[in-house]
Amino acid sequence: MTRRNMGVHIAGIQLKNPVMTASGTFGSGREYSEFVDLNQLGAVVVKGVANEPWSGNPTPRIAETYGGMLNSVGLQNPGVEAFIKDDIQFLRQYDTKIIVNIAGRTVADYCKVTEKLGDADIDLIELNISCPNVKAGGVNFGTNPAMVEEVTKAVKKVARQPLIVKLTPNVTDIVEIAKAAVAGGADAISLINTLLGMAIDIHGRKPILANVVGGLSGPAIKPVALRMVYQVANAVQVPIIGMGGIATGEDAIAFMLAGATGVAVGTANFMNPRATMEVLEGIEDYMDQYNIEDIHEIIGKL
Amino acid sequence: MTRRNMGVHIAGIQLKNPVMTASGTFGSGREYSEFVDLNQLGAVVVKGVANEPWSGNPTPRIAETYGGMLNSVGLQNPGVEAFIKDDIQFLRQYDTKIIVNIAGRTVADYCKVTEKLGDADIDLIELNISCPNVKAGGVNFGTNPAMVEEVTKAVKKVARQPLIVKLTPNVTDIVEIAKAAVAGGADAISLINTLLGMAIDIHGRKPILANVVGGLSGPAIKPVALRMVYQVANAVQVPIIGMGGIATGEDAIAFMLAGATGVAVGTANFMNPRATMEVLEGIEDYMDQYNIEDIHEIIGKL
Amino acid sequence: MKRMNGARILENKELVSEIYEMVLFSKEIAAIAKAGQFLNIYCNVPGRILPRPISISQIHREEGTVTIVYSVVGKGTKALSQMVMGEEIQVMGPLGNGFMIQEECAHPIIIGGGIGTPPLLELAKQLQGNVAVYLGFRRNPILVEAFEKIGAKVYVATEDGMDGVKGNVMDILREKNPKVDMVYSCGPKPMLRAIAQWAEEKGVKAQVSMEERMACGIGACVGCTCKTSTDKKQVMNKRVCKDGPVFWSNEVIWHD
Amino acid sequence: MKRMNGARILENKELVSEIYEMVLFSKEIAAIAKAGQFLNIYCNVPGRILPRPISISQIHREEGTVTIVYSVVGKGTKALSQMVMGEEIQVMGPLGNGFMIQEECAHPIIIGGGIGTPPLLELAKQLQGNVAVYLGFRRNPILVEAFEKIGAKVYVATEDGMDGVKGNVMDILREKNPKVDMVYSCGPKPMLRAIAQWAEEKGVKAQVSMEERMACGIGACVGCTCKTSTDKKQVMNKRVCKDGPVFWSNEVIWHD
Ligand SMILES: Cc1cc2nc3c(=O)[nH]c(=O)nc-3n(C[C@H](O)[C@H](O)[C@H](O)COP(=O)(O)OP(=O)(O)OC[C@H]3O[C@@H](n4cnc5c(N)ncnc54)[C@H](O)[C@@H]3O)c2cc1C
Ligand SMILES: Cc1cc2nc3c(=O)[nH]c(=O)nc-3n(C[C@H](O)[C@H](O)[C@H](O)COP(=O)(O)OP(=O)(O)OC[C@H]3O[C@@H](n4cnc5c(N)ncnc54)[C@H](O)[C@@H]3O)c2cc1C
Ligand SMILES: Cc1cc2nc3c(=O)[nH]c(=O)nc-3n(C[C@H](O)[C@H](O)[C@H](O)COP(=O)(O)O)c2cc1C
Ligand SMILES: Cc1cc2nc3c(=O)[nH]c(=O)nc-3n(C[C@H](O)[C@H](O)[C@H](O)COP(=O)(O)O)c2cc1C
Ligand code: FES
Ligand code: FES
Repeated sequence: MTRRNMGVHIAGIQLKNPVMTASGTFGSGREYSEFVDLNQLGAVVVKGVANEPWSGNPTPRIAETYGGMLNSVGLQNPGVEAFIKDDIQFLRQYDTKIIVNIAGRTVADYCKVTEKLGDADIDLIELNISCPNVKAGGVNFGTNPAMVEEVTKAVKKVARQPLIVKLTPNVTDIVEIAKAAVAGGADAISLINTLLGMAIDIHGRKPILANVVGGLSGPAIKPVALRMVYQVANAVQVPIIGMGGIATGEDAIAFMLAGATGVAVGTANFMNPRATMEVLEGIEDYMDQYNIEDIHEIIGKL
Repeated sequence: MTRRNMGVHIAGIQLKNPVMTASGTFGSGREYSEFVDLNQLGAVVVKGVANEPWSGNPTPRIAETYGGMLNSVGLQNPGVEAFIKDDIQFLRQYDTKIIVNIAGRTVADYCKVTEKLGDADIDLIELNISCPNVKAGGVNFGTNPAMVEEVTKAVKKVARQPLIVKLTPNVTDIVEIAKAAVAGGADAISLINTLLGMAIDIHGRKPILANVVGGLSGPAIKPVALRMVYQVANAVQVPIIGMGGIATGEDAIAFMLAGATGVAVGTANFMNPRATMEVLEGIEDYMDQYNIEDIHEIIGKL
Repeated sequence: MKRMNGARILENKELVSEIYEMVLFSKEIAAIAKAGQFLNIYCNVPGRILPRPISISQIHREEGTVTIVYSVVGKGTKALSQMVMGEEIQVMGPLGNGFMIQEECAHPIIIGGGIGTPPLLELAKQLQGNVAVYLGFRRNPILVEAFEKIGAKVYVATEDGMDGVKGNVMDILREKNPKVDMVYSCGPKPMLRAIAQWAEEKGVKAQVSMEERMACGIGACVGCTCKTSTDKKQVMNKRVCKDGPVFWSNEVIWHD
Repeated sequence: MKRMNGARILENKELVSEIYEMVLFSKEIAAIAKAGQFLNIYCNVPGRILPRPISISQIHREEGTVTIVYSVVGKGTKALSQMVMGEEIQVMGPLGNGFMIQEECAHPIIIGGGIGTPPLLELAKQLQGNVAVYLGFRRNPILVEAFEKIGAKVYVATEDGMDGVKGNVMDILREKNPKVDMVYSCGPKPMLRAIAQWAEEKGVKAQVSMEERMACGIGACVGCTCKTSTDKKQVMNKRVCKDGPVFWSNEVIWHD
């Protein structure tokens, strides 16, 4: 029991365990700190921040679906400066790594927020490329290998912290995209972001979300996420952070067997505010059950 | 009540109502005819048939996931000739349309099975392009617009029945694919086929499916399916058959509001062998509730 | 450390068609709950993962219970209505800020619309009945006697005119034109918007309890925003769950 | 027209650790069920949509009941084990073909392994106890007395040797070398494969009841196939649910 080694490295940063939070589902940690001890987490991944404040989409922004939910928050955020001022100090009270998820509408946008984070006391940057590229007619950065490589390269150049690139699953070939991110200099890969979906209010005869479409997350998408983690883990050398429907330790073990070094808990926090802790305990139980002393005996060991 | 008009046209064929079965989930109708009256269905879509018998993938072929299931049947089928000999006569006893789903590994394969169906007493052909193209290194036909147009055009040329093209959702841009199918001569579009997914047996430390990956279906995928139907309905003129997680009349209404002319019930048959009938009754209830006399008052009326 | 609690159902009865009142035993929640706060209730429905936000309608600290009143509108509330005494449900709360009770106001009024009425009951109790209550319903009023029992004067409007005045609650308000120095309100958005306008005309401050589709219920997902502005210029998205659900009517931006 | 039936639970008791016996009241099913057939049981587990195939262990036509015996291995069977007398579950069946009872055989034997034992009990009853029964378990044998009560001679092997002979069922079989003209068997695949080989060596026919992950349970999805061949040349994928679950051991292709 005492000899369990749960520590993992993501892009050169040592995490005390592989359990982290999924960006956008855990605020900046403050709200859930009333329910869980943030010291127990490998890392807190904060909600996406952009160079300027974004007001996001109109409400309703949330719709429930079978085994999942749609969100069209639209990356509302107070901007990177407000984030640096308000949230880092709070998080640094805890013994956990800070990963900042960043959003942008142009390559220059992404670079600016990265630069502003240069002197900030954070551990890793997670580049969310599931954003529309306004300079390319609104095509999602993450759906085009050339754009993925370009934005990764540009951000990597200015980043002072190691760089995770977070991929969108709404693509034909996730491996091609992952390779482009690695070619651009990604130190790690996060996947998956949400699947594009829609829900309809049949009585009002209108979409439930004001934005019409939104991102699907939760247990429903786990099989797609697992498949992508497996495919990418077999194609690139950098560590992978797996997410998509993780709600239990068993789910997390499945992702790690598929090749994920870290696991992030997202929508499950809404189902159970202590989900991150239960995932961690579940991993520990599994290790005890099979006498696994080091978590690396699980990673990629399918 | 008596004045309810449920009839719809798909590619020139009149269906008595929009409710059909999703290929591969309803055999050739025989098994479920012990549970439901096939005369009540707008159409029966039979399981995919190929030019030659296919033995499919090894077992296990089925895995359950949250709100869905994975299958890796691998299009096992006895070949089109056995199908024509064994199944058409049985189905023709019923007052319902027969739609034959066809599979192939090369364009020539698809054409051969289409030709063999030329004299068969069936109403429509549904071209399943979610198959690997062996002549293109195993790339899935349905993921590449040029291949989609090519195979559609070739099959359309030899088809004696109107042609539905069934799309895979595992693509970056479903609209582009749908347009390619229409450009190739598709008289209607079916969507969606299954999402590529995976499930892991964490105790055995191996994939549950012998084939490692499989197709995700069921309520879990409904939001993705609805979104794609909505996007494609707004981009092409041909009728759309919507499917993906439909289990109730309310689900079907959502697909029709999004733009589907027909709706197919797949995995829900396994959840409830009378699912097709309950979907039909649910649509009728909705029409009564809102005094809708003609089903066309719903289609695309979001 | 906060947590989800198992709360035992002591009662679950239908008040009027499709509206239920449920009494929950939870000392933890009853001890700290405030009028206008809500609970996140985890309904046991296949495939549904999110909690349902439901307002607290009454608090009985001594008994260790809170009461909720809910309308059956979908699968979650349907499942809730089928639960029976003795069963336990998972509840998170109390959540949100509740009403800001202004003791110094001599002429407070309460305005409730439909299923927005319940949270106002605990408020009326805390105002010790020293409040005029205006309630509007489509049909089948609820909780009228409960408000009267506290000693409040209650005016009721229904759309079908079967109970109280025929019309909506704004009609009675305009007719009675009561003396008022504080408005507390909860109900559908169009009603709240009308109240905001009415209050502005009268030069009186109004508190409105807003509703929005939620995921986390605690301020983490930014799903449930409400556009607000303090100086009518800089727009700020506040979270209904964490910064609300009660807002000042003049900070809410009513027309987008 | 066939349909899903609501079946009432008359009993649900733990036989040995994590193995339960459940008595279901369903006249429709009891009236037509055969030994070796199975039921599709819809367990009420959040997010789980597929039915669980469970074999019929006993049929009591007069009482209108069928009995199942199941091992708790996952969420569905766990939920089943927590149900209590009086509750109703949705059941589809009876499904599959069951055993082909060969009345003319004078020396039938039954071979069961672990949780494959239950369906053989009804079969033994129909053979009127006129059968030798060989059962193997990892530990904690089940249903041994039930077989004995019918009048069958029962031999038990357990891996831990706590009950019966230490070893597996093939060990007893080889040791006893019984006179046999028909084998009926159910159990894990490696055991069935060994039986097929043993039967071939002895020149006797054997029926094996197979297991496979299923979706529809009625032959429509082709999910549950078993490779077979009648002439050892042309391979044919038969459906365990519809064409089985009982096959002749010599038609099954054991090694892929
Ligand atoms: C702060 C707050 C307090 C509330 N207090 C009460 C109350 O005291 N009594 C009462 O009857 N209702 C109240 N509601 C509304 C109540 O939350 C919804 O009616 C309920 O969630 C519907 O759930 P369902 O499963 O029955 O409906 P479904 O339509 O099946 O729900 C599907 C999803 O949509 C959400 N949803 C649907 N309608 C609403 C809505 N109007 N507001 C927010 N989310 C919605 C559900 O939470 C769920 O995630 C309150 C809402 C909020 C935000
Ligand atoms: C024809 C047939 C007869 C059976 N008879 C019995 C019986 O009499 N007693 C008994 O205890 N068990 C029997 N089984 C096995 C039983 O179906 C599984 O143990 C059960 O489905 C597990 O469900 P779960 O939800 O507890 O497990 P989970 O692992 O949570 O199930 C997940 C999914 O996998 C499927 N699954 C898991 N294990 C199996 C398996 N071994 N076979 C088929 N599907 C599986 C489940 O049906 C479900 O869809 C039988 C199986 C078949 C095919
Ligand atoms: C409400 C909400 C907000 C999200 N915001 C972000 C975000 O700001 N940046 C990002 O990269 N991903 C965001 N995501 C995606 C999640 O981080 C995660 O990738 C996805 O939800 C899948 O994981 P899950 O199923 O565990 O939620 C958001 C998801 C949700 C549900
Ligand atoms: C077991 C199974 C077999 C299938 N076989 C086929 C097939 O042969 N051809 C095809 O086009 N689609 C096939 N599909 C896909 C379905 O027709 C349907 O597109 C998909 O399952 C989504 O609908 P659903 O969620 O209602 O099942 C199959 C699906 C399942 C579950
Ligand atoms: S519901 Fe998540 S911020 Fe309000
Ligand atoms: S489970 Fe569908 S064919 Fe057997």
